[in-house]
Amino acid sequence: MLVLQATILIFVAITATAVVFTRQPVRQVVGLSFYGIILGLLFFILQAPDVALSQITIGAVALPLMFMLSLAKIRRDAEERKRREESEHRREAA
Amino acid sequence: MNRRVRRWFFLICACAIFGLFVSAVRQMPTFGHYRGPYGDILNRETVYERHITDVVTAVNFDWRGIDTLGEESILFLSVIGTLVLLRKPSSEVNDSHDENDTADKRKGREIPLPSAATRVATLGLVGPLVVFGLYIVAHGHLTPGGGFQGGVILATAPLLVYLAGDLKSFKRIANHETVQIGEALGLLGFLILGLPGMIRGGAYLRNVLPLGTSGHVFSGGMIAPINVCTGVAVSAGLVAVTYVFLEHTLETRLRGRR
Amino acid sequence: MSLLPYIVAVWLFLVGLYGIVTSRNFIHLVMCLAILQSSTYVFLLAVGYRIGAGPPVFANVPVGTPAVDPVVQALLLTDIVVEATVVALLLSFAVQVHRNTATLDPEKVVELEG
Amino acid sequence: MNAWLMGADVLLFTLVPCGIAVFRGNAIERLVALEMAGIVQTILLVFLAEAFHRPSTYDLALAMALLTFGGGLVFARFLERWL
Repeated sequence: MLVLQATILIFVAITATAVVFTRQPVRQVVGLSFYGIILGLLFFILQAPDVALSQITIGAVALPLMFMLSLAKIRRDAEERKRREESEHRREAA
Repeated sequence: MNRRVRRWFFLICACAIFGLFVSAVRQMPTFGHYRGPYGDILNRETVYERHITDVVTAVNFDWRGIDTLGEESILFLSVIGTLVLLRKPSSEVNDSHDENDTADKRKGREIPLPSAATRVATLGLVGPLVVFGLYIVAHGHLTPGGGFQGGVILATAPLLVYLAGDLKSFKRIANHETVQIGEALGLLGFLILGLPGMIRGGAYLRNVLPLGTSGHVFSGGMIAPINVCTGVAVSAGLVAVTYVFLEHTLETRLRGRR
Repeated sequence: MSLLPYIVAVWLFLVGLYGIVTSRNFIHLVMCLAILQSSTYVFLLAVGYRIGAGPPVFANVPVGTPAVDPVVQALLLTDIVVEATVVALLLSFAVQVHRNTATLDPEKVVELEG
Repeated sequence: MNAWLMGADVLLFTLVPCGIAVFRGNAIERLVALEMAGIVQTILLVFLAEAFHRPSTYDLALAMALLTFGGGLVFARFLERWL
């Protein structure tokens, strides 16, 4: 039991560090999802099944979906802006 | 403040926080030797006093009910905030969709429908997920679970419909107005359920229903209805938030397809 | 071992804070905030834990079985779900900032604002 | 210390390669590693529920099993289409 707790705690610390030092958001979302899995396990090992269930349900679909949607939205905005600038540029040149 | 100064400032502060924290923790009971009285009292008395086997749910919706009401209003307010921030500005409503669509196709990013196997598997999963979510909400006072977790699971079901490639069905299931009304009704239900206790001359959120036999689904008095209200509020809130994000991201892209 | 959970909690706090301080992207910043928040989860659960005790659920076990503190768990359970909607709010702020300033870098946004 | 707990101990270390692959490696590798971690966690939750003698906590493994599919689908669709 003690081994289990110590191991999972160290896992949590390492995974969190890795997530923070992943600077590219798209990669980081996958890392955050993995971190959620480890965290849910830690909660269960610390005898908190309610909290673990909360973490699992949130971390599995809802949180990644929100991050992915906002990343997609931001990328789309950037593309649209670029296109608009290009067409303006063309108009000025003409 | 430039980048390097900020980093050094952070490092000094981090060392200070770490030192202070360690010295504070040394005064606390060591890990694994909990000695506060509240947890023990609750663990001993809850089953007798409230006929509920999951003490965490009892703390959430009965002993500490007013706190949970506060938490739920945080949830409500952040959902409202998201909806307000992401509402469509009127200038963008008449954006030329054709231009967007051709731009997408030019870049080779037209949308392929997911394969039939994915669709069948995903849509087949929706039914069990709804049943499981309802089970988690309904058994919140017996086994781990409750309105919050069950609500999230229920919110996942319409999202799966979208992920199977059916945005139209998603919009039909999760009609935006209905979802918003559900969100409001969830919080309102919680607020109203607190009143009967006051009318009967007690405190807000006091139990007025019969307690039933512990271990049965119909037990615990007020906790089950409050659980259901929370489940409705949470699931509606999450679906509403995802809906506005989806609408913003996808609207123009999907219009050309169907 | 007796200090390890607390050390991990403060490590999560500091790492999350470091990420926020040095972040060049608002989305990255929100994720670092999520990590910072998880330090409170670890800390509170460590406070309420008792060696050899089970979860505070008496569905299949008699009352009186040693169990961990339910109060901290009730605090966390709601917070995790509420966190998700707060993250959504923060993300919509980030989307809005990007729409108005065409950048997600906090420093550049400050420069643009003047 | 029962057999289930020992099994969980061993299984916990199978998350290490998953973790390494999640943070290094290309898009597909990361996604597969995440899915694998989800599967391992489902089994781990079953093992731990058995080790703690709490049948009521099997719900967690069930939730994980149902939701990990949806999570994988989220990543697959978004990585494919937009990012």
